[in-house]
Amino acid sequence: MATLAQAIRLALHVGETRLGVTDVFGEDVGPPLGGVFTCTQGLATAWNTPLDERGIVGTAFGLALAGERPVAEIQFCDYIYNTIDLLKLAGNCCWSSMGQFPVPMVLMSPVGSGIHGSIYHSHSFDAIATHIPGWKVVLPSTPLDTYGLMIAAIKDPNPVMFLYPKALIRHQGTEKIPGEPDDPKVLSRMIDAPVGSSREHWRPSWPDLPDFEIPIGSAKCCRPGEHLTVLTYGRTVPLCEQAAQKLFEQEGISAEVIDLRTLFPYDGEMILASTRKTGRLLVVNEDTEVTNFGEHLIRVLTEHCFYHLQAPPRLLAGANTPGVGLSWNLERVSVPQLDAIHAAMREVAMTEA
Amino acid sequence: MATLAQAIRLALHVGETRLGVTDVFGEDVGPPLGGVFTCTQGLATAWNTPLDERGIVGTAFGLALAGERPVAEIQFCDYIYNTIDLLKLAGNCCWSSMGQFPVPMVLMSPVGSGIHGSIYHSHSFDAIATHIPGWKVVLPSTPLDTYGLMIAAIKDPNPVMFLYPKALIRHQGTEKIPGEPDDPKVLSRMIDAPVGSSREHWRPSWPDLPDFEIPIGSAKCCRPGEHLTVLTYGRTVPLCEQAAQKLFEQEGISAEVIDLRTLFPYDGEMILASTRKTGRLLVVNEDTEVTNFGEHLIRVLTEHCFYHLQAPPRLLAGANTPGVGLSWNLERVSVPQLDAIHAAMREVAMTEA
Amino acid sequence: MSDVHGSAQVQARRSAQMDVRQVYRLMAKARALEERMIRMTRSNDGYFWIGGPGEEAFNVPLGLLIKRGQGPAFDYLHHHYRSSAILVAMGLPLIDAIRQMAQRATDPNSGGRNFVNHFAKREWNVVPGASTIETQYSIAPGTALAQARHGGNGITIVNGGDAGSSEGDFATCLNWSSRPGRELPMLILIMNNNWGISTPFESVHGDRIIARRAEAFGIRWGTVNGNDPVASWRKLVEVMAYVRKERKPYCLEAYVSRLHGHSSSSGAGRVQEPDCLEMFGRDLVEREILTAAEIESIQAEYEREAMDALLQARQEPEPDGDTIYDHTFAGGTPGWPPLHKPFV
Amino acid sequence: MSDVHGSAQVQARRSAQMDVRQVYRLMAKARALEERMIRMTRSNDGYFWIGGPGEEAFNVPLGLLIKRGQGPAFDYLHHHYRSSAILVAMGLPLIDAIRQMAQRATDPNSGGRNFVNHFAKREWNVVPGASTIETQYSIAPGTALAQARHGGNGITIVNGGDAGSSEGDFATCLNWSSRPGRELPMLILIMNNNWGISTPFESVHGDRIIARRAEAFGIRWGTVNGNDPVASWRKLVEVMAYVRKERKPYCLEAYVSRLHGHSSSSGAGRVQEPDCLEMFGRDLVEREILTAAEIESIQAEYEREAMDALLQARQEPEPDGDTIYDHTFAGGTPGWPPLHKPFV
Ligand SMILES: Cc1ncc(C[n+]2csc(CCOP(=O)(O)OP(=O)(O)O)c2C)c(N)n1
Ligand SMILES: Cc1ncc(C[n+]2csc(CCOP(=O)(O)OP(=O)(O)O)c2C)c(N)n1
Ligand SMILES: [Mg+2]
Ligand SMILES: [Mg+2]
Repeated sequence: MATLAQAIRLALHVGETRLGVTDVFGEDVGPPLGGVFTCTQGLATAWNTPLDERGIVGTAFGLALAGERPVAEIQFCDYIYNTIDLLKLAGNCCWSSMGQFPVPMVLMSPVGSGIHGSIYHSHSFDAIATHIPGWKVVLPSTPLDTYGLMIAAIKDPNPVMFLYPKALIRHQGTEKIPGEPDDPKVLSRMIDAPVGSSREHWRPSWPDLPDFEIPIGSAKCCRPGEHLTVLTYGRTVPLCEQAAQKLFEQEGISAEVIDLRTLFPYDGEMILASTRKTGRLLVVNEDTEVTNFGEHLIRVLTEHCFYHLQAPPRLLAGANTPGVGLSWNLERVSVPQLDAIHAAMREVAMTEA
Repeated sequence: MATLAQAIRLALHVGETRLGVTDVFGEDVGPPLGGVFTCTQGLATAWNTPLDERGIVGTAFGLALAGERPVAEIQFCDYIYNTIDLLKLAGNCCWSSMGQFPVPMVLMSPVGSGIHGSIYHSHSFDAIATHIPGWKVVLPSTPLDTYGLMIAAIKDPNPVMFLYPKALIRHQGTEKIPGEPDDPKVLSRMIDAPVGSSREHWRPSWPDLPDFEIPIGSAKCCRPGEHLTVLTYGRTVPLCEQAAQKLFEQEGISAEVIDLRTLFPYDGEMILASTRKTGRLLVVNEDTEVTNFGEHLIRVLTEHCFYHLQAPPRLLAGANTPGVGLSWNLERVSVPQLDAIHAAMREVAMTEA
Repeated sequence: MSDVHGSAQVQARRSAQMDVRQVYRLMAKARALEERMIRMTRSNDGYFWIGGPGEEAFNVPLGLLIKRGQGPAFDYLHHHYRSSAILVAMGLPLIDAIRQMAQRATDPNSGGRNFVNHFAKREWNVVPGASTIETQYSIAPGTALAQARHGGNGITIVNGGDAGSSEGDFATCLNWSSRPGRELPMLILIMNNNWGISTPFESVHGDRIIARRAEAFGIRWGTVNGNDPVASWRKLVEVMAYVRKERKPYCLEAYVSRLHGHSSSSGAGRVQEPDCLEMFGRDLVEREILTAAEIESIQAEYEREAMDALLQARQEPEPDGDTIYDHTFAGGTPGWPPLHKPFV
Repeated sequence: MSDVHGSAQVQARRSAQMDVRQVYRLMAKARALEERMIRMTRSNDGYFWIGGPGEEAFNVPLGLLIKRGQGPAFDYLHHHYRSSAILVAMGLPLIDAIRQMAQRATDPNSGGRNFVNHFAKREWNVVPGASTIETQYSIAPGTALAQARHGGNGITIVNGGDAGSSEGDFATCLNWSSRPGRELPMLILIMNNNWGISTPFESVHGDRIIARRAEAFGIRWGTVNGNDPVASWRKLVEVMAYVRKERKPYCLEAYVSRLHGHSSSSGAGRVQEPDCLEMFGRDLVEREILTAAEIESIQAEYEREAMDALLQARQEPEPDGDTIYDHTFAGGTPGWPPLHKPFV
């Protein structure tokens, strides 16, 4: 099965061949590297920019104003913070011009911890991204969702922030992308660039990819359950699934794990129904815990499900420190890991009503 | 009584004469203008910078690294968004250097709606400010609090974001600043610059100001009450007070109104005690309502007071639009006004337990 | 492009001949518009004014020389808030600025949402003006890149103030427009009026000639007296031809006046600076191209047009409160979170 | 400043005489440090390496010429992650870099929190290095402003890469250091190694000589072969004297090699570029200042020192999980929100 990085590449290939994408760009996005995580290897329209995030966002915005469908990358979301004014402009352009100038751009960026990234390669961006009006924000956790959501993001007439969890970038999926060869080795031979100088003349050979997309705005129930609702996204999705499995096996507690996939506009119906059903809510993410997007979810769900709630809703998020420290001793305790997630689920499930 | 603008000026005068402030700077902060809201008129150390927010924040940061106590201004918080990376650096510097390099800078900026400011003079900054670790964030609503908190901010060894509500900037206080003359006209003659060319040779005459400060981290109970807790700050403080008064007079409902004053680190004890006492919570602010700092307060208070709550906690915040529109028809309905606040208080108070 | 302005504009660009009468009339028209709008802040017809009286001698030639239309075959304009004369020369009906000044629902730029002189006009490639100083310089390379690929002779024009060039965006623009072998067809303008609100140019600029910053990037650059419409016309004809043909950037700094101070926040009173309209008028009278009476009647004509526009705009409604969410997203508003009703 | 390096450094600055042996030794020492740290990524002694092999010929002279000390009377250094040779020349014990590479609690720069070569040393005015490219250029004017006011001859030095100069911060630095009458004593460096990760300089820079961008700001500028320690020494002596005395900025671009690629992410394998240490060594042997045997023994000496440092660091603890909040605020942690315990 394709990895998340390969899924991005496949979707961008569909974008540039069938959906009008003319530019995929960012720092080291073009040849020879094809992105620091290889997500843009072999693409026909990928090119390297100056080291200037303001220029990257601005140029993508300008291309979109001219009616093109650019996909730009910020190499790590940790380096997006000098462009928030431009992101806000891109988000208000359609609205302020009364619909005259929609901004069909995609901005992609890897997020989160998990690679010993220390202070500047471990950031989350969900709080600020969801706080900028006018943007759609997606954050898939599997290769298939990545593929389908990237295609939807390209098609969308609005600016879409395409975040992806760097910890999972080389994980292979369990679901096949429509059109992908059965053998992952075959896929690799087709679309992974060789290392070294042989790369220079290499061209990828792309599989035939039938139309497919995953609509922005729909969450995914990864694991149905009865006793509590766990909302999560990104790196912590597989951890929540594992914790739920363990909880069920060891104590018969059944947690419903929902991968939000789209942070904005999120799937209100699914999370509302689940919270009403279970009456217990845990939100898990990695961003720092003060003014955290999970707090928005908790606020809205508390407002709408107050009388169904049997225990205080809980947020398990990143510690409110200025960064994730390099030492694993520090990283491990700064952002949720399996054990902490398991413990939090258990606690929410066990709290007396 | 002094206005909020005068209070800032008085505090900065104390700063530059007694607390080691050597630079008060920003766009149009120095002579002849002394700030677009006159907050820096007549100060000995005020100077005009290039039109470059990154340079302003960066230079303040550098001065603080050299052990100085700069006070820098972003002319409107609407224009701070190209500096978020630098704010994050200033917030992580002490931590990442294990305490070697604290950053004793103050960054001040007017926030919020209320002056027909349209899309770019109506922004709030509470959500993002509170999401940046390592910063203290204050947002006073009265001249006395403004004065006392600015002095505390200057003394603090950490970066302090000093936000102030532009809607209230010319409002006179009801409490006297220690040392201020009894007659506001006298104060005005002493420290308000004359208009026109006579300003050139004008020098302020400062009142004697005894030591005074309001500690960062303490909220203020503006109006004690029994039936619900209202947490707010900035422009909406006087509106909440008025709404509470009306609610009491008309229906005997007694709302406890708390002006947070410090957004981070906020006064947990006071708001916890109040919420436990009343069992009903309304948070009012102007920032857009998705990933809003009020949602953090609600999350934490729900976690800690869940079994005391008699109604769903509510957030009354700014509509999630890309901006506040120019027309009053638009502004009026985009951010909370008196009527909406009154209605929300009533609703929270009346919800059946 | 059947309207008078549109064809005048096509004409101007084709012939590269300056019709001084036409230029004068358009300068007077733009000025009348701004003066009416300033008065509107005093008559309570608008909350806030910021605009371009003093930039007409440069902006009218520019507006006439722009290749107006929609899409990459035509010129894109990324403008700052002193650009009304460009738009007027392009053919903007005065009422469309006045509607924005009066925050009317009929404002075609922003539906009463944005400040005056923040234009947005899709059919003319006038991309939305924003209050954030200098950001247009980081965005403009995008439209120019689309044009570079498209071919033809459409170019991207970006303007902004002298103080604003201190933002990093100006450097971004120079850098992104001059990548070797991938140069962009951009006219990069600096409208130097010697002030940023209350801060004099010379107190904050070691770069005595801002445009010269382009030199290190291999970008051609120049300066022009933007108070002189003839010099401005000539220079613009020359450099726009270069950009259109060579598909490379040019950086031009125009020295202009700021005749009513920064904005209505500083009173918008008339200040003592050279007035390009007066000077040009005097010159045309001296050269017997116009009579003093003609000048007066031109002025009266446009004052009337502006006043009529205001009278009309006053009849028109302000936007409805329940439209605040409209156009947040192209293609419709998402259902979640459930939008709270606009406050009553 | 009683240690050998400190006094060598004071000596160097006072005399402006280059002790080539000393320079060679320090270059070799810095190189040995980096090579050991590269190997540490392979021996699982560290997760990630980024550093400065290839910048020694410029950085050692710079480190020797820095006026080391605390406070505005001394030089401030705002560095990027290829600056180890500056610090080594200033007198950094190798183990202090190795402790950071190995994320030890004893790392004096960041207590095991930050990546290697992100130095922070209050007593030497080495302000915290950050991974964010080029931000140091916006911050450096602040320390220089403090020095301008303080008087004396302390200066602010800022360095960074060629690619990074595309960020607006570089322009900010030029602008803020050259305000007329308020110029700042800054040495603004560009370490041009011709690459930004995988992106060649010439593909993204119309500014063929980056330092020349200073010219439009009235800032003196120059270039130097940063692979040549003698040329670098001379140029630095000259321009640092200018900055110290005139209290004005100077912008210097040094051409250097990147001998192990970008970082351990790209493998950190040795690449084919001119090696300043080898070249200088050969030169000194030819000039009979050092023998080949001496060169070998110098190398061996520092390899041993680096290895000993590693052996020592391995004995030292990693930071404790329950320290994550320490130093978030100077003066103590606020009580609210109640910090959740570090996850178990
Ligand atoms: C990013 C940003 N910072 C600050 C402001 C506030 N502001 C509005 S206009 C102005 C001065 C602009 O001066 P200049 O660029 O010379 O243009 P001019 O108004 O003189 O035409 C300032 C500081 C803003 N609008 N945007
Ligand atoms: C603001 C920011 N953007 C992107 C990055 C990712 N990044 C790290 S190093 C680098 C290349 C830097 O090139 P250059 O400035 O020439 O320095 P060099 O590494 O060549 O010494 C990039 C893009 C970053 N660290 N910071
Ligand atoms: Mg100006
Ligand atoms: Mg480089």
